[in-house]
Parts: sequence; C-alpha cells; structure tokens
Amino acid sequence: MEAVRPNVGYGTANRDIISVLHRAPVAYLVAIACALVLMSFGGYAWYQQLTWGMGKAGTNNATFWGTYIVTFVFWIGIGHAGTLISAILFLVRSRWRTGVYRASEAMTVFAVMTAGLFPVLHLGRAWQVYYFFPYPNQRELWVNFKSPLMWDVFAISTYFTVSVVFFYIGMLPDMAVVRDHSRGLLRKFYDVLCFGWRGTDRQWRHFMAAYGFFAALAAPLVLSVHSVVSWDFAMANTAGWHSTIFPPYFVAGAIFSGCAMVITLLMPMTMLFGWKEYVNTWHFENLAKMCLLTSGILTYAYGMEHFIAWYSQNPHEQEIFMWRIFGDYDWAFLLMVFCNCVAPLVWYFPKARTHWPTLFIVSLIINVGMWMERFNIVVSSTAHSFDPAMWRYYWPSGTEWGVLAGSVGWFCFWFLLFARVMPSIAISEVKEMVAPPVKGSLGAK
Amino acid sequence: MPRPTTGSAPPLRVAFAAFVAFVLAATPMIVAGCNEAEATNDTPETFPMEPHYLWPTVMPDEGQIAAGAFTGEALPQPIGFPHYTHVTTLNMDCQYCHFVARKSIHAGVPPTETCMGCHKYVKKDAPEITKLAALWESGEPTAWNKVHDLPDHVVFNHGRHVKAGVNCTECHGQMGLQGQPQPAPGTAEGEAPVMVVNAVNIRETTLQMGWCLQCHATHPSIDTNYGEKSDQRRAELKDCWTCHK
Amino acid sequence: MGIFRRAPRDSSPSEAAEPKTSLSRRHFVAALGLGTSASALSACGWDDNRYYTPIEQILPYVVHPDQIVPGTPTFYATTIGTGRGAWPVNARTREGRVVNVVANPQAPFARAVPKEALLALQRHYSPDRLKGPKVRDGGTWSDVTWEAGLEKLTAAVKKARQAGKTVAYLGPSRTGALLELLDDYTDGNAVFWESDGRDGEAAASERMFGRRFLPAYDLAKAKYILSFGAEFLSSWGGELSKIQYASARNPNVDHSIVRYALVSPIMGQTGANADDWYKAAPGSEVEVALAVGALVARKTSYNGPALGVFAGADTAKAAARAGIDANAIEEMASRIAENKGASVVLPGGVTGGAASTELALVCYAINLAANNDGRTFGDGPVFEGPVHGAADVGKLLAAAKAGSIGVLLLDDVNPVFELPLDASVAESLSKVELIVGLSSHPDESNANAHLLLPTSDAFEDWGDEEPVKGLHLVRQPSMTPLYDSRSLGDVLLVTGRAAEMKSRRQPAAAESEPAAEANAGKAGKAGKADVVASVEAEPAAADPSGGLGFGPTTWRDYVQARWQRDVLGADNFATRWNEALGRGLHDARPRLSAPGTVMGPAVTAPADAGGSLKLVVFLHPIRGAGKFSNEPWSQEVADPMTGGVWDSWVEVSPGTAASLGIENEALVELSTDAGTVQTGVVIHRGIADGVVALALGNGHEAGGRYAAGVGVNATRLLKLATDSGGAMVWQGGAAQLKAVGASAELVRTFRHEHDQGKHHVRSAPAEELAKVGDAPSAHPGDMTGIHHPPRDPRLVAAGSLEFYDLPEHPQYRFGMAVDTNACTGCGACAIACYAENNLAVVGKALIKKGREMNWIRVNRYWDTEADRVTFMPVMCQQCGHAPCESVCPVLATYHTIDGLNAMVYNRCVGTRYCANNCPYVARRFNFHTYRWPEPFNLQLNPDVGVRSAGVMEKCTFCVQRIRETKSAYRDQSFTDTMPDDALRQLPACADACPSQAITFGNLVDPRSGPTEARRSGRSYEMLGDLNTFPAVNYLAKANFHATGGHHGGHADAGHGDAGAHGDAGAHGDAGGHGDAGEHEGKAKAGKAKADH
Amino acid sequence: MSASLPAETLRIKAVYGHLDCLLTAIERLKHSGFQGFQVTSPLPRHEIEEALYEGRPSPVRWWTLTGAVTGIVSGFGITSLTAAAWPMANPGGKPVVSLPTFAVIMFECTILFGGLCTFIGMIVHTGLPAWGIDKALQDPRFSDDKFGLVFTGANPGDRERIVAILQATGAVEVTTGDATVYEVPNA
Repeated sequence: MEAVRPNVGYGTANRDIISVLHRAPVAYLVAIACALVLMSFGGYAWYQQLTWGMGKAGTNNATFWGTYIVTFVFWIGIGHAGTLISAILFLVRSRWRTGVYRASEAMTVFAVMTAGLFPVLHLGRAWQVYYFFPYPNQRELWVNFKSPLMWDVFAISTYFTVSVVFFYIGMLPDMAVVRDHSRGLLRKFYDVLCFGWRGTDRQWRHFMAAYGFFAALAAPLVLSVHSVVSWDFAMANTAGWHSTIFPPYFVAGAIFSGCAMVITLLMPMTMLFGWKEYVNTWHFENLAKMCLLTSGILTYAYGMEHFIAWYSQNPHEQEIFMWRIFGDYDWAFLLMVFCNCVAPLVWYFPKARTHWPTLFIVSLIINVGMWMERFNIVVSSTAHSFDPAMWRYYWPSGTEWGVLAGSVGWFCFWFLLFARVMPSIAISEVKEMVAPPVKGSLGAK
Repeated sequence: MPRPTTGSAPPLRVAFAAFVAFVLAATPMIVAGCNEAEATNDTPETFPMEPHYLWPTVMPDEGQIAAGAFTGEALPQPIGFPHYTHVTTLNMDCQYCHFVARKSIHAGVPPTETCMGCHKYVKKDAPEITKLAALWESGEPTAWNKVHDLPDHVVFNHGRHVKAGVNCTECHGQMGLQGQPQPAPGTAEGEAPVMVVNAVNIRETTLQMGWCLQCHATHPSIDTNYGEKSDQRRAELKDCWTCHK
Repeated sequence: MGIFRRAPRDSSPSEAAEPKTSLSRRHFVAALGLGTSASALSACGWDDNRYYTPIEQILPYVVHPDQIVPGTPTFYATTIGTGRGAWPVNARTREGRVVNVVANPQAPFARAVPKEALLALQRHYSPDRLKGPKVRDGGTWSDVTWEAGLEKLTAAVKKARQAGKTVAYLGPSRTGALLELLDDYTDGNAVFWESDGRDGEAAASERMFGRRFLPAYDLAKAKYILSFGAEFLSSWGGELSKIQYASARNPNVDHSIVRYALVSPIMGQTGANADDWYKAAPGSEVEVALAVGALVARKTSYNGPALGVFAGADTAKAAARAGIDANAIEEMASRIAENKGASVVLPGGVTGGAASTELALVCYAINLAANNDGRTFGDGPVFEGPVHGAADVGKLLAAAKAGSIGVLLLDDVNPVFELPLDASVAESLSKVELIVGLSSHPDESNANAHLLLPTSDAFEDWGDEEPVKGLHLVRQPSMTPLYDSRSLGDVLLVTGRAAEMKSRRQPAAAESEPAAEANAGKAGKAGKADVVASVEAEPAAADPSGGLGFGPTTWRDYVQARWQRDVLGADNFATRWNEALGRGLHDARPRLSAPGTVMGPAVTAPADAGGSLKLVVFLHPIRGAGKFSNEPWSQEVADPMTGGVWDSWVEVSPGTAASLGIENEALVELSTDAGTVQTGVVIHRGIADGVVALALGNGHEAGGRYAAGVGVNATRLLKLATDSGGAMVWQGGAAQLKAVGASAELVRTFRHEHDQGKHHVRSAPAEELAKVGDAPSAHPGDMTGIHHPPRDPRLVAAGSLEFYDLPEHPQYRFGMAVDTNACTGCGACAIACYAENNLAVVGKALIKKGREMNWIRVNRYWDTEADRVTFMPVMCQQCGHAPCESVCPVLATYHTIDGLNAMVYNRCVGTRYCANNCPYVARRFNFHTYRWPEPFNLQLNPDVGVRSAGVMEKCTFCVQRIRETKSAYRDQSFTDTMPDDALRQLPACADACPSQAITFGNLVDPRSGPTEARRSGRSYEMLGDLNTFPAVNYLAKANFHATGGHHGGHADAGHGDAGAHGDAGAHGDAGGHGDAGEHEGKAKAGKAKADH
Repeated sequence: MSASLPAETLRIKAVYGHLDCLLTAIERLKHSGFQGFQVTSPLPRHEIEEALYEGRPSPVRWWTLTGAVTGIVSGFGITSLTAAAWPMANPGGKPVVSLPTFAVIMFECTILFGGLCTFIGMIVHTGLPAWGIDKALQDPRFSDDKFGLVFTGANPGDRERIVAILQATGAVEVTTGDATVYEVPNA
C-alpha cells in the first residue's frame, strides 16, 4: 500500500481534490439539509431551556450533570484524533497521515467548536457566561483558577485557538491552489483567505518552521486537553471519578473515538467525492489498528478501575463500581463494554479491517460506545453517590436529546460546508508523497 | 476544468426520499421535545414556574432605565424637598428626620408626620408645603423615588455604618448642598425673587460593588473601632457574605 | 455598542474626589487580566454605572407606628395551638407581617417550635383562606358583610332559643377563656373533637380515678418507657413529651439513657425511635398489657386497688394472639419492675386504638403497680379541658338528626373528613336550621354550612390556652387580620349579647374578685387588632356568680378579665398582664402527684375481628389527621419513614408483600368492609407481618388547592365504632390487599434501606454512654467502635494526611453538633428551614424528577441487623476543606473567615460542579424560577434572597441570623466574641428542634456546645474519611443492643433483636448474635424488594 | 513593492517542470554570483531550502520561545495575583498561591502564547499577507505542477547571462519584463 496511488501526479492531485469544490452531489445537499433540520431542533430545545430553566433537562438534585457534559466530553474526545494525526503523526513522519489529516483536522476544529457549546448550554444562567473570563471589572472580582472548570476554559480555548491556527496555516498553500483554479470573486475570496500565498522559498521556509513548531505545540495538547477534561472528574471526590487513571484513560478513549469518527466521516466522503487515489484501505486499516490499540488500553482501564475499587477496600468505590455493573444503568455498562471492548476485536482479523462495510459499522458502534462510556462515568457516579438517601435516577429529557441531535447537526453542517469550500485533502502534502518530476539528463553537471 | 469524478451521485429521487425519511424520523423527537416542554408548563406545580426571557437580561430595554439611573443624573421627586435649606441653612442633624438611620438596616425616609411637625406652623403657604399638607390631609404616603437604591441581593445594614462612624456624606455625597432654592424663572429685575426648589435628587456616588469595597478595605473607622483586630475585620469586610444575601 | 449609554460623567461631583493613585497592584492585575483574556465584554459597558431595574419608590409611613422600626424585626410572644395542646412561641414580624415563628426563649422549657406552629404560619398565608363572610343560597355562595352575617346568626340563635332548640358547637380542642364563653353560648352543648385517639384515656381516667382528664406523664424521669403505640414524639403529648423524652434520652443527665420499648404492629415515626420493638398484632395490645401488668404486679408485690384490672391476664394467650414470644412479655415486666418508680407505660393514641379505653385502663394500672404514680405518671399538671369521644360527636349528630339543634357552630374541625361518617351525616346536618362555619378555610365539613364567618387565626387574634393545668399561655395578635375576618370570641360575644345570653356559672362555684371594675376601665381601649363589634348591645352587668358572661365588650377584654379572675389576680394586674404578654405565659403548674382515688374496674380485652390481614391507620407524623394537609410544606417535607411526598401509600412488611405477591410501589387496592381505596404500596421493615398500614391526613376532596385529590382518606376504610368508654375504635379491622397495577407513580425522596456499610450512622453502647456521657474523651469517637479508614492519630497530628493546612479562623468558626441519639425524625427542622430560608415548594411532579429544594433532610437509616432506625438530619456540613469550593470556577462559593461555606447566588452561573462534588449532596439547584402564589409571598423572609432559575443554593447555617446577632452584639463590643448562649440555637433548625438534637456554636470557643460535643466519645463526622473537615459533627445513637448482658437471663433476648425471634432466652450473648445473623438474612430478602 | 522598484531593474521569470533542473539552476546562479532571486514551488522541498539557505534555521523559533516564556510568566502572574487579591476566599482550604492548581493554567498559557507568537512570527518573516507580491510570482502554474525561479530586481546588464543559465538548465519558459509594466502570462 502507498500513501497515494502511483498514477497521481502534481497536476492530477490539484484537479482531483479541487473538483469536489465545483459541484454539489444531491446526496451532499440532502446531508446538509438534514444537518440544518437537526440544528434547528437543537436551537429550539435550547431556547426552551433558556426560557424555562435547566429543569428542561432531565438532571436532578443528585445527577447535576447529564448528557450535556457527556456530549461535551464526547466531542472533545472526537477532536483529539485529528490533532493526533495532524501533529503527532507529522512529527513522527508517518506517511499514512497525508491523505486523512486535513479532514481529521477539520473534524477536530468543528468537534471542539461543538464541544465548546456544551459548557455554555449546560449553564444554569448561560447569559452570565462572561463571569468565566478573567477580565478586569469594577467589582474587582476574578475567577477561581483552582477550579478544574477554569482549567477547562483555558484548555479548551487554547486547544481551539491552536487547532484553528494550525489548521488554517496548514491550508494556506492549498487555498492558494484553489485560488489559482478559480475565477472572479471566488478567486479574490481565496486570495484573501490564503494571504496571497505564492509558495516562494521564503514563505515555505518560515512556513515549514512554524508548522513544525505548531505541531510540536499541538502534540502535548493531545495529551493535556483530555487530561484536563478528565480532571473535571478526577479532581472531584465523587466515588467513581476520583481516580488517577483518568487522564491516560480519557486520552486513550479520546483517540479511540476520534479515529473511529475519522473512519465514519471519511469513508462516505471518499466514496462520494471519489478520492480513492488518496484515501484508501491502507489509511483505514491504519486507523483501525489505532483503534485496536486504544481499545485495548480502554479495556485495561475499565478492568483496572474495578480492580482498584475492590483492592482499595473503599466502600464508596466498591459500591459504585458494583452498581455500575448491576445497578440501574447496567445496560449502559454492558453497551459500553460491548461497543468499546468487544466490537473492535473483529479488527484483529485483517479481512475485517480491510473490509469497508465492516470498518464503517464497527466505527459507528465505537462512536456509540464512547458516548455510553461518558454516560457511565458522568451519570452513574452521581446518581449513586455517597449518601444512599440521595440516590436518584436520571434519564435525559427530550430537550437534551434535542440538543444532542442539534450538536450532531451543527458539527455535520460545518464539516459538510468545509468539504465543499476547502480542499479536504492536503494538496501540497499529497505532492510531497509523489516523487518529484525529475528530468535526469540535466541533473548531472 | 473540473474533471469528471469517479463517485456517482445517487438519483434525485433517492435523495429526496432520504430527506423525507429523515424529517419523518426527526419529527417524533421534535414533537416529544415540545410535549415535554408543554408538560412541564402544565404540571400542577405547587409554586408555578416563571419563564425567563433572555433578551431583557442581556440587553435591557432602554425604557427600563429611568431617569436618575446614572450617577449624577437628576431623579424627579413628588415634592421639591430642599436638603440645602434644612441641612445647610438650618443646620439640622440628618438623624432628626432620618431617625431610624442608626437603629435599622434602612435609613428610613421620615414619615409625613415628621415633616408636618414643623410645617404645620412653618412656611405653611410655600407651594411645596401645600403639596405636603395635601398628602397629610389625604393620608396618602408620599411616593418618593428611590435615589440610593441597592440591588435586592445586597443586604445593607445602614445602622451599622452609622454606628461604625461612617459619615453620611461619604456615601450620600453633599446632600446638604442639593435642592438649593433658586429664583423662579420670570422674576422681574429688582423684584424680590420667588424662590423655588427643583424637585429632584441626585445620587452622587456609584453605589457599585467596587466602590463599596474601597471603603471596606481602607476606611479609618476600621482601625478606630477594631484596634489590633482591624486586619481581621478588613478581611471580614471583604467577605462576600458581609453584603450579599 | 450604541445601546450602552455612558453616564454623563461631567455632572458627577464624585469624579473629583476619586483618589488618583499610581499603578496599584490591583490595577496591575487588571492590566494583566486584560492581556490574557477577552476584554471585549468590559469594553461593552457591562460594568457601566447603570441599573437595569426601573426606579423603585419609597413609601414612608404617614404616621410612624411606635412598635415598628422599619427593617428591624419585632417579636410578639404568642401561643399556637397544637391539637390537644398549645405552645408558646414568638412570632417574628417585619413591617407588620408575620414572617416566621421562632422559639420563645423565656418559656420555662427547652426551646422548640412545634411544626404545627410553622404549618399554621403557612396556613395563615394560604391562598385558599376565606377572604370574608359568605352565605349559601342553595348551592351557590355569595359574599355578605359581617354585619349581615352576624345578624343572621343572632336571629337564628334567638329563634332557636325561643323554639327550645339547642345552639351547638363542634370544634377542635379548646382551653382557656374560650371554653367558658363557648359553654355559656351553647348552654353546654359544645363538643370538642380531636383525632388524636386520646378520648379513651379520658374515659379510662373517669373510670379509674373518678374524674375525666388526661393524666400527666413525666418522661424526663423515666428510665424505661413502654409504649403501646403512643405517638408521643409527634402528636400524642405535644412538645412537652418530646422535650421530656429528649432529656431522658440525654446521657449527660443523671447518668441514664431511657430505654424505649414499643408494643405495636407498626413503628411509625415515634416508634422508629424505640430500642425494642415487639410486633404485637393489632388489637392484641390490651391482652399484652394485661399480661405485662399481672407480671409487674407480681414482681413489685403490688396490692393496691388497681390490681383488679389485671384479673383476666393470661401471658400465654396474649403472646399467642400478639404473635410475640412469652419471654418478651416477661422481659417487659422485668424491666418495668427493675425501674420501679422510674418507668412509664403509655397508652397508645390512634395507633393503639383498638380499644383505647381498656388499653388506657391497663396502662394506668401498670403505672400504679410499678409505683410510678406521682413520679412519672399521675395527677397534677394534667389536661383537664373537655375530652370528647367519638360517641359525643355521634350524639351531636343524632341530636341534629332529631331536629333538636337550631344552630350549629362548626369551628376549625373537619368531622366529615376526619371521622368515618357515612352518608347519613349530610341528612343529619340538613335538619339543622343554621350551620355556621367558623373556620378560616373551606373544607369538607363547612361545605355543609349555610353561613361562613371566617374567624381570625392565631396570628391575628387574642386568646389564651391552658394545655396543662396551671400553665397559662397568652395569645396576642402579631399582625392585623390579613382578610376580612373577626375574632371567634368577638363573634360569640356580640351575638350572644344580642341574643341576651347569660353566664351559666353557678354562684357557688364562683371565686371572688368580680371582674366588672377591671372591665369598665378597659372597655374603650383599642388594641391593634381589636375588632369592634357592630351589633349594638348594652354591656352586661357583672355577673354575681363571677362568670364573665357576655359582659366584656371585646374578646380582648374578655381574655384579660379571665386572666384577672383566674390567673393573675386583681393586684397590680396591669403590670402583671403586660409581663405575661411579654413572656407569653404564666406558669403555675402544680407538681405531679399521685391520683387521689383509684378504682380497679375489670377489663375485657376486645375480641379479634378475624381476617389474616389487618388494617392499621395512624396519624401522619407531619400532617396529623389532616388539618394541615393543604399546607404545601406538610406535603413537601418527606415522610420520615418512607420518604414519600404529596401522596398516600399503603405500608406493608417485606414478608406480607412477598406472601401477597406485591411489588414495591405497585398500585394496590385496599379494601375493608367499610370501603375501598386504591393507592401505591411501600414495602418497609417498620410494619409487622400480617398488617397493612395507612396514614391518615390525606385524601381531601375539598379543602384547598394543595390538599384536594392528594392521596386517599384512610377513614373511608373505617366504620364509626366506639368502645366501652365511648372512644373511637381506630384499629382492628380486617382488610384485603391486592395488586391492581404495576406502578402507582409514588414520589419518594429516598428509597434506601440502610447506609450500605458507609457508617453514616453509628451507635455507642448505651450503658457505657450513660456512665460517661459526653464528657471529654481522650479519644473522641472511640465509643462508636468504627474507625474507617483507620487513621493514625500521630499522622493526623503531624499533618501528614492533609495536603493543605486547615483554614485559619481567628474569631469564629461556626459549627454544629447533631445528636442522632436525640433526633426523633419529626421533621420540624425541615419545615422551619422552609419557613426561614424562602425555600420553594416545587410540588410532586418536580420532586419526582428529583428536584426538591430542602436544605436539610432527615435521613432514615435502618440498622442492617436489628429492627432499629436512626434518623440523621443532613444539611450543608460547611466543610473546612470543602470539595464544592475549589471547583467553582467563579468563586461563587468559598470559605468565609467565619468558617462558613458561603454561597453567593448573584455570582453563581450554574455549572453545578459544586453540587456534583458535594459528597453530602447537600446542595440544591434552582432548576426553574419558582413563583410564590399570593399571598404566600408575604411570608418571605426579607433577610434572605429569593433565588431564581439557574443558581445553586444550600444551607447557610442561617447566615442572616448570624449576621443579625453579630450586628446586635457589635453594639456592645466591636471586638469581643459572641458568647455561646447567643449562638447555641441560632439557626432555624436548631431553634425548632424540640429534642435539642442540633446545637450550634463557635468551634473556636473551647467551651461552646459543638466544641464540647466534638470531644465526646461518640462524636463522629459524616464521611469524615474524605477529609472534608466538616463543621458539623454527629453524635452516635445510644444502642442497647451492643451491650453485654447485664440483666442476666431473660434480658439478653432483647439484645438480640427485640425479642421477635423466639427463644433468645436460651442463648447467651452469642445467641444474640446468632439471632442478628438470622435476621440479617431476612432483612436482605426484604430489602431486595423494598429497596428500589 | 513594485512602485518602489527602480526603473532600471528587470524581471526575469523562469518556469521549471523538473526539480533537478531547478536545483541545477539555483546552483549555477549562486555559483555565478547572482543573488536576490526567488524560487516558488507547489510543495515544500527541503532540497530547495538547502540550496538557498544552506541549513540556517528559521528565526521563527525565537518567536515561539518568547511566546512560551511570556505565556508561562503571565499564566503564573494572573493566577497568583488574582488569588492574592482575595486572599480570604481560599476555596477548599487550598493555599492562596497553589502551584499544582496553577500549573495547568500556566501550561495552557505557555502553549497559547507560544502558538500565537509563532503565528505572528511566521506572518512577520514570510511577509504574509502577500497580496501585493510581485506579479512575476503570481503564476497559477507555481501552485500546480511547475517550479518558478524569479528575479524581481535583476540588473538589466545581467539579463543575457541569467537567461542563458536558465535556459541551459532546462527552464520550460523564460520571460523577462519591464519593471513597471509586466503582464502576467497565462493569468
């Protein structure tokens, strides 16, 4: 397998990848319409919630966080695979990164954008969200930097900013390509967007240096952001949350879900836009291997959580982990274990991980499983916390399902829009994968 | 320029069918969500819920902000009460009229009775006093507009400040200079002017949290009253629960 | 940004005065903040000098009332009736309206606020209150004026008297001045009904002591209490018995802890405090009591006249019928005999009311046989007011049916709801010419009235009460009547005078001091809530008999005259009256004495009604018989045993449920030969097998928006029957129970059984505890025997277990000690918290979603082994290292310098992280903005904010009271620390608690209540192993099971588990454990169903 | 840029289809002492950078370092100073300046400031935005499959020598133009 098919040259790469920008398949229009429908539903649900209060959600006096935080963690986790592929695989010069990194980076940006909505969505008083920012005010009030939520604010805004900048400057040469393939206003538009990139030696030189630094700065973010998110839980003393295993466990889970999501997103796009020269089974197989590895880490983490709960002899921990398996949310636990630990095992068979339908279905299962994992963590620990007198049962309300659907719509909308407006495969990097045109005779002096 | 692609677009009909199917699938969710919204509204709660409309919170209507909302802006009053005459000219003590100022969490606006105690005899015919007398006769309370208004989430103990030795003017500004009688417009030259009082009050300080905190950190009465415990008291005075309820 | 208008700065005189300093640290930080974060928001003018609210208005008084300082509370000592009793309290008023009821610190008792007083406060502001007199014409009600209403009543009274018909009164238990007035008014035809099941006790004392009264008990002196179901910790004996029990239970008082044994088919809230529970079948109580009595008499060699009572005793038969072990009877008798003179046997109210007269007779006899008379039981401070039985109500209705009642005054009592009356009651009432409803609320009974004259309630009226002989409580109005209501006394005086009524008092019985002179002086004096009668009448001349008659012009004068005549005397009356008003009472109680005459009537035990399943109805511990069902607080505060709210539910034991195949919370149909109801079922361990229990108090069909349609009415399953003493027979009926649906949609705030091994509740061996009490222990907490996880004190001392130092508290760290040994689970603290802190009542639908707003909850934990319950009030623990504080991103919650865990609502954005991180789950979130329906909003405490949607709230230790007290103390000294006695019962919960289970104080002060409690051997922290360093510490419950056998022989059986398991007498200590183990197995089987 | 160009300078643009030809041209030009030409390519080729800059690292790294150091300092500054502004509100009993908790903020600020400064550095050093870049460089083929070698300010006297080298190294197309009027071929 190769990163790109041998029949690809510099010029064909340009035309293949840009061609999707010049036509809109009907399926694409349908998809974007669906995304808009979902978005409007989410918007309506949130409007209801703002008007009538958080009570529109199903949360209660024990489970104060519900699917909003579940979905928040889910989307943040999705984002990680993109940065992993774009930054870490860049630093280790992995060749299979080329075809998939732009789309997965877009996925990162839009997933973080989606995730960033949720902390606001779930606020009791969303209109007071500006209290979160440490800006000077007449009240002389500041925020609490000791709060993991404040770390979250910084981690996610940093992650978002760095991801966007990294994503954007990576696209500069490709936007220049699109500019050179467009006319009129569109040409102006892309010219503005790409800062008039011309690929001069000076530009490439500093660009490549900056890009490397960005990759180096983004690489620790892959580990730190989800660690910080995991500290939202691990820093709390709630039984089932208060665990040192959380940061690696969350990071592994994030990469797991993100890689699965890349498969889920790229496979239809590849088929729809005809990118088989650039994204092919080899890429998906690598993603599947990635999932397989992280699935193993997750399985270990699940086991270790329960083992430590037993080994610690802490009655609260023991109680909560037994309850996760046998309690009201046993179905969620079973679903999680099936989706995250059992289903990916089919990818041990090379036939399964090179078979596109299997890849796609299992990746969908993993997405569901990873949402369930967060549901298990967020809901079951609080629904069954220290005092038996405050045990409650939580079930998401219609509003919450609506907002969840809305977030899917919001994410898909941006992703689909991106796919039509920007080259979803990094053209200049594809060219790097192609052997440079060499005349030979003149080369020898 | 675009090259024909290898992917094949599904026929329009298939796409349309897919969209319809999606909308049909999404509708029950929407309906369920709405039903739930309705259900919550209709449930016979004991204490009914109130909606919270976001717009007035974020962007208050200009109409909600009455005159006098800003520091230094004049706030109209039903009766032109000259603090100047009472405080500066007659040298009356603030607590002669605001007699609960030392005892209560409120400063207390004097009852009409207090005004009438003097004005049954003094300046009975002045135009503002006739308004006052009419109110006294009718038994209606005088509806003063609140000049020094703190938000409802603030608990402010007026008496404590007086007892601590905070001077009235430190928060209320030079009230004694407000309401100085002016010659009525249209008075002819040389004629004895008819003096009138502008029926307004002005809040001279912001009464905002940062403004409060300045004194709560630095006021000299803290050292006077608390001596060696003044540092502790300063910390206590900066505590949110000192003022917020 | 045009929308954000800037202030016209140039006109601000303060601009010049603003200090111009160089770059201070604050400004530097501000500049830094600008650099690191979005500054756009502040530039938009968020902090601009503007108010978003419209200008408010100040409406000063026209004439300033003397007693009111605006913004400062005024307290009025007054009296609230609590069923067959009354209690002195202080009404806290602000600007002329009652906002709360607090304990009266001048009363000669421990502080307490009865929950009836708090519920009466909410009833006072109920939107369902009648706003004026109404007259019924056919089926339609129309408003009338008071004048017209009173004239109508006067005319009817006159007509009835001319026609030789009676003017009758049916009302709740009344004492004091009103009693005489009613007696005069109705010519002795006044019937006072209370559904507390104590009518049999009065009948029994008539038979045994020759006089109709409720004997006095002194539980404080008792070392052993044997109760046959008496709800003496909720409604049976009022606050006094709760206070006395708390004192007897206190290990620091006279080195003993009372042992409380219960003989009853159900536990109930009161019974849940029992140390031994003998699960006697319903109706078997009399036989068990006889058997116990006979044994006691033998052991104490009693040979008095009451011996005749025990003639029919048969231990074996009694044990067989009750389903308990004969050794258990032996054990009870032994313990009574051992504590001769210091034991007390209580007959049992509604729960023990299968044959209450007989049961009371036997109980009296046991008390006499145990030499308790004059010590813990007897004459003296007794309730001597009229105690009417169901038979008296029956007689009244019969008279009505016979057409001999002309006017029926229907006061604040609801016989149609509270009594199992059949349809003929409507027919009977229709024969009465005029029925006048005097209650302030519409209900099922006064729906039959022709005229509604809403009378003022306890907060608006004068009055007095004499709940026990010699204890005179005075009631004064705390505010002007909310609506167009008048005093009941005034109504009676005015109409009685108009109808030319006279005092019935016999001259021979009259005491000296005619009151006429005193009346003359006061006739013109107008009190602030005086109601001036409009019906003209000549002031009657003083009655030579000394009776007050209808002479006094107003009800206030009447009360004063009565106090002058009967209570205070004429000497210096005005001063003494004012003193009494200030204190709220005049205490001239006689000492407890032995009853003079004792007779020994024979007793026959009631026959068994048959049936394998028996119905037990009981008074709901909060709602009682249903008077306060329309008060949202009474429905919102969870039932102590089941956690149920806003509903009725049938309670059965796990065994019964298993045998009937009923799942927990299923919809069931409960039927007796009197009726059928459908409701949910709750399976729990506090019910004996073969018994189905249902609380009274719910199932109103009318009577207000909050009560109507909530739950089912248990009296619909009963038939009006009376025993030999004319007392109501509540118990003993056979019942059928079957499941009719999968789920009854019950709403419960807790469903757990025990604390899952988390040691939230702990126990200390009672005998050992009694010896040392709460004296400072070298190893605090050691007495509970639980160290989890084991903490090495050396490590703690070295600070190695804690990452950070504890915060410093230079002057105060407010803390609390909660004594689970004293807590009886009554829920008064929870209601008081609702009243004090403006807690929203969210209703059934939202509690179902888990969104109750209670800041303090009373957890009920079953012992995993024995049938024992520990109640544990849990509120915010104000942790030293609070998990909630460090996670709040905006510092809306933080640690104050006083050690409180502050919550600033205005800063809260609603991330709810704090609440997720609170291991005590003590925080409550405002999921919605709740509106207080008019006029409930008048009760809102102005010192506490009303929270809106999206903010977190929680217990503040009543910081507004702390603030107020501190401020008051600052008037004395700016720097001195407040003394302990100013704080000890400062928060509303501690103030209300009748058993002094909650002690508040300053932990920095080494001698404060909580500090001392922390040194006790039974002190522990809830979830202390999380190192949260809570400011609340709990004191373990005294446990009689954990002790070794010191009684020898039979007594050990009780240590096993309440003797329910047969031949424990043959076992030693180990046997006790074996029993416990066996029981655990059963408990688990039951739990599988009862829990979730 | 073009406005400030002296009138006597000359544009020379060579289009290459092959990388080795381009590299040879760069070598020969450098060898002949010609400087001030720019090379454009549709993709970054380290050979070109090697040939032109001989391994000298880009100064962007100093921007990154400066940003990161600023970030860590300001991260510590805002956390500790704001905490010190309310010393009594020590949530959860943590010390006023609690390094373990502030470390996260400091780390995030380091990354954020480092990233933003890198971006600024890149913008500064690359001369972006380059909308007004010399028209000779605005050739759409340079983003497609062709390499370019452009003199924007060559001495007119060197014209023949440069063109000769370019043609000799296999340029697909060599155009020269006036400084003020330069038509973009194939635009």
